Amino acid sequence: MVETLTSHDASVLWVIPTLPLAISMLNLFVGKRLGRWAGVLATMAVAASFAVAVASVADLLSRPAGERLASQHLFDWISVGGFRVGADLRLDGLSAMMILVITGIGALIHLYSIGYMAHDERRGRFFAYLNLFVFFMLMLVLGANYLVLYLGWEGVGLCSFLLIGFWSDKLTNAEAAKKAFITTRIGDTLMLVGLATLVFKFGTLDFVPIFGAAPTVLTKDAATVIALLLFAGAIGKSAQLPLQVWLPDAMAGPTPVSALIHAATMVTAGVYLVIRSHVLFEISGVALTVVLVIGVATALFAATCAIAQVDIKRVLAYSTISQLGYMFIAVGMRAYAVAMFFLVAHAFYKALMFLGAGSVIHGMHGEQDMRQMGGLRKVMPVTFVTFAIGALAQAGIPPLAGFFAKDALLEVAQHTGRTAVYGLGTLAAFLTAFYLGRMLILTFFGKPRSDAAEHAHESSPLIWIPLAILAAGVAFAGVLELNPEGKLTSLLDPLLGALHDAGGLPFATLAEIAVAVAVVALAITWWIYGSGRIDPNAFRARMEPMATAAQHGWYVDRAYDVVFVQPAKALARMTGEVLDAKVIDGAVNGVAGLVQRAAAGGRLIQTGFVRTYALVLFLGAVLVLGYIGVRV
Amino acid sequence: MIAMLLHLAQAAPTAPDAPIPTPALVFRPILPELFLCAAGILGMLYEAFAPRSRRSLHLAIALAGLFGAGVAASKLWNWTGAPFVLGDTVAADRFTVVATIVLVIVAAFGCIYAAHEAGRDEATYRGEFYPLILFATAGMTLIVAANDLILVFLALEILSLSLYVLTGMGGRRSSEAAMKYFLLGAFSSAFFLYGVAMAYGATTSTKITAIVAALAGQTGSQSLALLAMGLLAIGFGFKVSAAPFHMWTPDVYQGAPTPVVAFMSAATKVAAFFALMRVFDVALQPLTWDWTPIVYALAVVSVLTGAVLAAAQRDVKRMLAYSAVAHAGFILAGLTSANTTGIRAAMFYLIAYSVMTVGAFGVTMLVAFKTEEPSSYDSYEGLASRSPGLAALLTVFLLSLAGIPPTVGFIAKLTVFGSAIAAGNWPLALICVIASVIAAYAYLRVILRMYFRAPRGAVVDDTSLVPQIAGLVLAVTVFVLGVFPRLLSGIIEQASILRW
Amino acid sequence: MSGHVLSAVIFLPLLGVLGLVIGGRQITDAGARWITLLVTLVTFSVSLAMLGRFTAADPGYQLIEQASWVPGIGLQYLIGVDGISLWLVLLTTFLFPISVLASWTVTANVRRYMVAMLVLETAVLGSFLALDLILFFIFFEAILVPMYLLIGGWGGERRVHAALKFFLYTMAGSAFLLVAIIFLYAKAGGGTFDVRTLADTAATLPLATARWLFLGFLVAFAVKVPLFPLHTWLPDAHTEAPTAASVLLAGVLLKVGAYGLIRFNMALFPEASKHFATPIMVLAAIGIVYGAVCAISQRDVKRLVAYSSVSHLGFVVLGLFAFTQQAVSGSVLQMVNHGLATGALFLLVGMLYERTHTRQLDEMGGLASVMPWLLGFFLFAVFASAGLPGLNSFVGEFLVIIGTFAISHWLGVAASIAVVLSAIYLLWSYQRVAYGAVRDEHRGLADVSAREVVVLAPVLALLLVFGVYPKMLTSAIDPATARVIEHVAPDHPTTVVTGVEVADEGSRG
Amino acid sequence: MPLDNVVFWVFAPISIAAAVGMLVMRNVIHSALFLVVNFGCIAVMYLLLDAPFLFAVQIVVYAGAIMVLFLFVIMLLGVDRGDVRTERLFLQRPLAIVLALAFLAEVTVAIRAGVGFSTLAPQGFEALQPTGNTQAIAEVLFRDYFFPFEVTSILLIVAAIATMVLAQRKVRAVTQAELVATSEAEVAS
Amino acid sequence: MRTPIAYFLLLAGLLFAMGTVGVLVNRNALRIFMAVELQLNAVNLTLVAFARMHNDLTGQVLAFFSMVVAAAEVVVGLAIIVSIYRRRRSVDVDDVREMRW
Repeated sequence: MVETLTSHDASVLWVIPTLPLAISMLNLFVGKRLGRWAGVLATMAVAASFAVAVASVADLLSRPAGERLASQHLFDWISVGGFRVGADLRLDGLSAMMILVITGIGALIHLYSIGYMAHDERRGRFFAYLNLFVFFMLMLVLGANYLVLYLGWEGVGLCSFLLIGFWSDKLTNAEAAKKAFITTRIGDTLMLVGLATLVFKFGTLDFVPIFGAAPTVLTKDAATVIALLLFAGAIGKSAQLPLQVWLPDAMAGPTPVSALIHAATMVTAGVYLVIRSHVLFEISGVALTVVLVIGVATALFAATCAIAQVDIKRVLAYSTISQLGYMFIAVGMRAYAVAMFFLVAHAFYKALMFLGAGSVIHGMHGEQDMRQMGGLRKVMPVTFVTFAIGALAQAGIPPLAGFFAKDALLEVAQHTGRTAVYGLGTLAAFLTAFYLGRMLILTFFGKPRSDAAEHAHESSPLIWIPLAILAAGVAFAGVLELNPEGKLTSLLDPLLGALHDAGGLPFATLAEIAVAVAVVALAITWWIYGSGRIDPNAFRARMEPMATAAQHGWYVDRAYDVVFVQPAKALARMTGEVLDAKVIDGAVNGVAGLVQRAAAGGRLIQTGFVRTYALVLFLGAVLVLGYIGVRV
Repeated sequence: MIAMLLHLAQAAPTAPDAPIPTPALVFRPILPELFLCAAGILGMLYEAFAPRSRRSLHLAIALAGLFGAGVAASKLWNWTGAPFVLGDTVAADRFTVVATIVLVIVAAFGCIYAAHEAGRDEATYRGEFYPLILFATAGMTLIVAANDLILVFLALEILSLSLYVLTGMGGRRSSEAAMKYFLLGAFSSAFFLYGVAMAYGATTSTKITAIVAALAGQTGSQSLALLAMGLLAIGFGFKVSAAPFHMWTPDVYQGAPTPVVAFMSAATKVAAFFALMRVFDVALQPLTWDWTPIVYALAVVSVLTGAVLAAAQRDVKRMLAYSAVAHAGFILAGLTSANTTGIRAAMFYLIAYSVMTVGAFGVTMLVAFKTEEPSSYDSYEGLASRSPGLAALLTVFLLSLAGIPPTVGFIAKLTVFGSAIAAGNWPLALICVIASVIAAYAYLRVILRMYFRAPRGAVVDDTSLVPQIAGLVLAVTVFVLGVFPRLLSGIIEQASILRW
Repeated sequence: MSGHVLSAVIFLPLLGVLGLVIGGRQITDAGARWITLLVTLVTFSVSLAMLGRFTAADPGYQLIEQASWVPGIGLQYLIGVDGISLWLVLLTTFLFPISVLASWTVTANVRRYMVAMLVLETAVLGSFLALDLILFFIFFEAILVPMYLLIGGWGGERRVHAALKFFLYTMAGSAFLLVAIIFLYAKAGGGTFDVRTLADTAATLPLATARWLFLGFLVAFAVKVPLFPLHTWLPDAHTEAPTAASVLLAGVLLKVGAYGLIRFNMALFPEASKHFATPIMVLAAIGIVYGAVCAISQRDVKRLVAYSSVSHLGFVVLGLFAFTQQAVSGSVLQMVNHGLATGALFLLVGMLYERTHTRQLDEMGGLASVMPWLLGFFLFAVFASAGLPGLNSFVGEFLVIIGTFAISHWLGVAASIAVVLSAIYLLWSYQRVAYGAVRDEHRGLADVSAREVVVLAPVLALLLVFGVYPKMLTSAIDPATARVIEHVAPDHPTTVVTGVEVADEGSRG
Repeated sequence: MPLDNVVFWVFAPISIAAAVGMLVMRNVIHSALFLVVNFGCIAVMYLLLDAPFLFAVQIVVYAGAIMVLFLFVIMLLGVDRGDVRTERLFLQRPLAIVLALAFLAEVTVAIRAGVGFSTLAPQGFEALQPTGNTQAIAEVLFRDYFFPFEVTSILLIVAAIATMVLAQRKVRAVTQAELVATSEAEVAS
Repeated sequence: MRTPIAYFLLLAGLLFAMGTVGVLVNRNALRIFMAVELQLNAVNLTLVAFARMHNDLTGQVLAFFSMVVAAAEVVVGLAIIVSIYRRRRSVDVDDVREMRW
């Protein structure tokens, strides 16, 4: 699968990331004085980026399929010996989709944030971070080599850290931020080793020569190693098993952050990375299987966790993890276009749901516990409707975007003979519909279960307008994909190649099964949570201890704590306080002590008795003469 | 006085009608000694006949004598006469000239210090001090010039006897110091004399040039010569305070009046080492392979003992005494290379050491002079805030002693280590550098008390101008010679050739 | 001979010392500060003039000044600059005015303090520029005294202990160096201490001798770097040193050690360098991980940064002995970058300490809400130090990793572990300082002052600039390191390119 | 047995015995007297070695002048009541004796190697000094050792000055308080 | 003369060694000093013996010098002892150990 695109220079690519960067710097240093303008400027910057992005993509599309690659060399970043890395940007189908999502959805979330953060004193800084994030995310997807990608990769991690810990006076938020950064950095480190391996094998990090030469240079094993190392980075960033633990905690950040970073864009970077490097994964083959397995496992695992959550944002967090698992399933099956469509669709509906959840939380004065909600559909109608659209989309109800994405995925699984994947995928779909239904019902239906719920109010237009736009997107995006001619993902074809379809159950049948599963799941949730015939609490009690375990992510966190974190901390303490202070430094001080003791002891020879002095003198004399005696 | 006059008469040339032919009397090579003795006798006469002698006049006489000696010595630089004069007992060479000039300068500093200290407390003023310093200096210059072991011995006794008395000229502790110094000195000089006897037994002569001729020509007795070498090493070891013959040093340095210590720590070492070089590098040159191991061993023991024990001291003078032991070791390390390289290294080191140690003791004399224990470390606490000038001076000297560049101490260490390594003794050099680290610790202990501690109570330092200027001169010398060592090394190069 | 710009750079600070000493007590504290600042700034500008005269493409020594000094033993006043020392010199001259400005709050014995600073500057610059072994050694040893005084005189509670340990440990190390130098001089012949000549004549030594001498040199520099397990003086010294001294210690003093390795060990004993490369690299890799692990467990923020230096300097040594172009250039780059990043951290920690009067992480907390700007800067420096791409440290570390990886996969991986560990200790410490509830006594602390902004801004700006455009540095470093590698390991792969013909233009279209 | 052999074997043991006596006597005066005896024996040895001038000088200067000076000082100080001879220093005596024996052994080895135990003095010593021993010595002294001889004068001047300095009462006598302080310091240690 | 020279030398060596012991074991400064005198005499004997052995008068001259030195030393030494006695009322050297360590 050798890349054969011819590229052309595009001199405006740099504008796309630079706009948010510039405004970010402005907000960072004078944000306080800008007041409410900070948000407006930030939004405008991203919107402008979006406009440039649209123009660039349009330009790309206007070219023949074989020439849809634009690149721009800014300057040499690193240049040592024969090794050179440029600050190079590139725009192709894959990055085009990504930048549209990033800037498009990003702009909406910025808009939403103006209202959401209106009362926060430090909103200047908030928007600075948010814009900075957009910059790094754009660098990530626009980078023409792995190092620029890595720059963006780490940069978004930084912004994630900053934004999760934005309300840092609460220590748990800070903990969550740190955990997010460090956990993802474990993956990043392996990815860095992967980059080193790439340099070792190819002498460069540029995509074009690497992918061009990979089939001839790499053996299967080498490709497996590199692909898995890169995938490790993806696992960290996309919160897949076993590094999923950070994402639920990351919900500590402001909700727009969750929507932008932890749903729509950053967490999907892993998917992007794998698709970008698909050449390497395909040479390996094994690596793709690993991706697939991890994807399936994560999709199921996270779905089970989502069912038991009581915090509305945590439901969404686990749901995101699960959905990302789906995307990796698609990637693992080499259905890159499906994965990308899934990514785009997910970006829409998950952003929508997060923002909706934000609206709910806003209305509930910060309450996030679904057990305290109920009946909000009456007081927050717009939020309800848009949120429901998002949920139904994810649950796979046609004709919403999610339906098409999931359906396409399951179809590929079925059609490529991966029955197990298909079965587990469907099971996960069932669980997805179940937890979404549960969330929807607990939040919006029934009677208010707290004062806050009773006195909740609809959010301001500034907040619900973006919701509405996103809901519209969710509703109609699927249609774009339906159209066989103007398929959204057709952009990708020249880049990724078409998929081999082995055939299987007809599409209509599969769609009916999928819808049936979703509807059944929703019905069950209605029966349990909405109908009033069953006491949900008792139901939960009967499911113990499973329910609590699931709520706590099956205690993976705690297990890590016991198995890795605490021993590591103890080891660090041992090293720092015993090995270093006592043994190594002890040896140094021991030598010094020895000299001091010798000195303290030696000075006692100087007794003050002149006869002792004479004796020592004479002893020396006898020794000297003894030597003479031997010589004689 | 009558005794003295008698001695003078005795020193006069023999009667012209005597049947014994006297050797040609060439006085120029011993002119420095004559100046010194003349000034000494003049000082004694003044002390004896003046109702109340004045410090300034004593000092003037002494300085005049020293100056005269220095000039006389420098005139000898281009001496073209016989290399050995006065019956071959005195060598007239540049080696002696350098030593003489260094010695008279050190003595001048000693006199200035002494005059200053006496000025602080008239009760301690002794007019005999200056003549004794002059006689001691004469003994020292003679010991360097001597080409005859018996003359070495006589000169050694002159300087020793003078120093015993000078040591005892202070307060309560100085008499203890004098007694210890005297008893051990007499003990060691017995060994030295025994060595001279053995050398005579081995070669039928005590003349250095004759000994080397005898030994080189295999006419002497090898084993007696070896015995002589060992015994002489003991005697010299005592004088240069090389371990294990160093035991007197801490007590004497601590107890003796500080100007005396300043003088003797530098001058004795210079004189004894120069004499040692003449004896070992000339007279015993054929036995090089036999004596270098002894020097090696003494060097090792000295540097380690000196450095380690210096680190445990709580009295500056005592610490400097131990450091003197260590420095003796460093010089011995340089002398393991039994040729001009070693001689040059040792000469440079001795001169450098003289500058540093005279300076250091000079400061010691000024710090906390009114307290009971002026040289205890406690008196140095907070010196930098009390008297920054003194602290800075002492720091310079201590760092130089520690061998930190760009001071002269570093260049000196460099030359002796270089000499040791050139002789193939790199383990010795390694031991020496490690010892110098330990010694550095000892010096730093003082420096940290001066700079990093607060002063204790109301301690007063003597911040008079004259000794501080003297110190400043020495400190500048430390740096100048550290940066431009060739000012000295050029001279040393020309003076390091010993003829026989 | 092309003027005396290098001499001017070295000795200008001494001129300042002269002024301060001669001026005596007539100079007020403020006057001393301004004089020193002025002198260091002038030195900096002269060093910029040096940069202007430097030819980046020339791999050899430039701007050489040579004069006989002690002809008897062939000692020369011989100084020169190449691509390796160039940036270290500039780093030094750059950090000194910053440090002086950061020392504005020193109120005790200001004049003495400033004298020590200026003497230190001369000594460090001399070390970087000397091409005569003894001249180098003189400057190298001369560093000890002013640093000793700075730590011991203006440091923390256990300053005396730390100062002594610093002095003696380093001096003990250089003891071996001195013996080795003299031995080399005695055995290699030539009667000179000129590094350039000795590099040739040392090749005539027997292998065993050369290896022993290499070890002698190594000990001295390994202590200075410091290389595990000879590092324990560093945490003590850093912790107790006053802010400016910490900055300079981390910023330039440690570099003298690493510089010594590349300038002397490799130039003089190429065979031994290769012979011992593996054990040294293993020690360096251990140091990288070990320093980071130790840093995690620290409670004292300065100690933590000190251990992070152990880790970061491990990268430098690791890269130097990998002998690939990327790794060696990366190491040199890392020297400069670590100087800036850690320097910035120490500056910031110092500012925090001046306000909170504690260095204990447990006793801070929530400061981000009190001093948002200060903590913002701190965070910036933290991420620079943690190797965030786009900031300076990343480039060097990355180059070292890829350069090492080509030689030994496992060492490359071991070095990479530090990427995670550094995130752990740095972020954890930042969290404990910045986040959480504010202590009552810390409410109302002032944010950065204008002076502090002036101190920080240039350093932080460079963190970014060198992260984005390191080529500025590498274009001069590269030829010089290539020459070193050529000397040490001519048969070594100097680039890591294998297998593929790199389609240079293809990547850019 | 030749006369000189007899004399040697008579006086050598006496001199050794006298030396031992000097070491072991409790009373300092007795010790001094034994030392005089020893010096006398050594003077006899000088005679055996054909050094009559030194024989005379030995008797006059050593036994006559130096030892008298010793006795004078002993009397002056009044320290003739017998010494405390207990040894308070650890291993001082055994070490002293062992080391002295070792020293003697070393000297013996060297003498044996350098001179030989049976080497006799050569003949013709008298021929060197036709006008007598004293004259001959004078000739050597004033010819070869003229300058050292002059130098002894400085030595004697120094000795004279030393005595003057040390004997002068100008030295502040120790006060009672200082004595107490010293003894207290002793006790304290 | 029929007595081997070595006998004189050995006797001198023995006396020197005994003098050494005397220095080491005596606490009385005067005794120590007397022991030193014994050492010097032993050396003189050695010198004279060597003079005889070499048929050379120099040794006797050297012994003469040695006596002069001994005399001077005695003068100074006794003066020191007297002055010590004046200060401390004792000639026991073991009492004089204010300075140590």
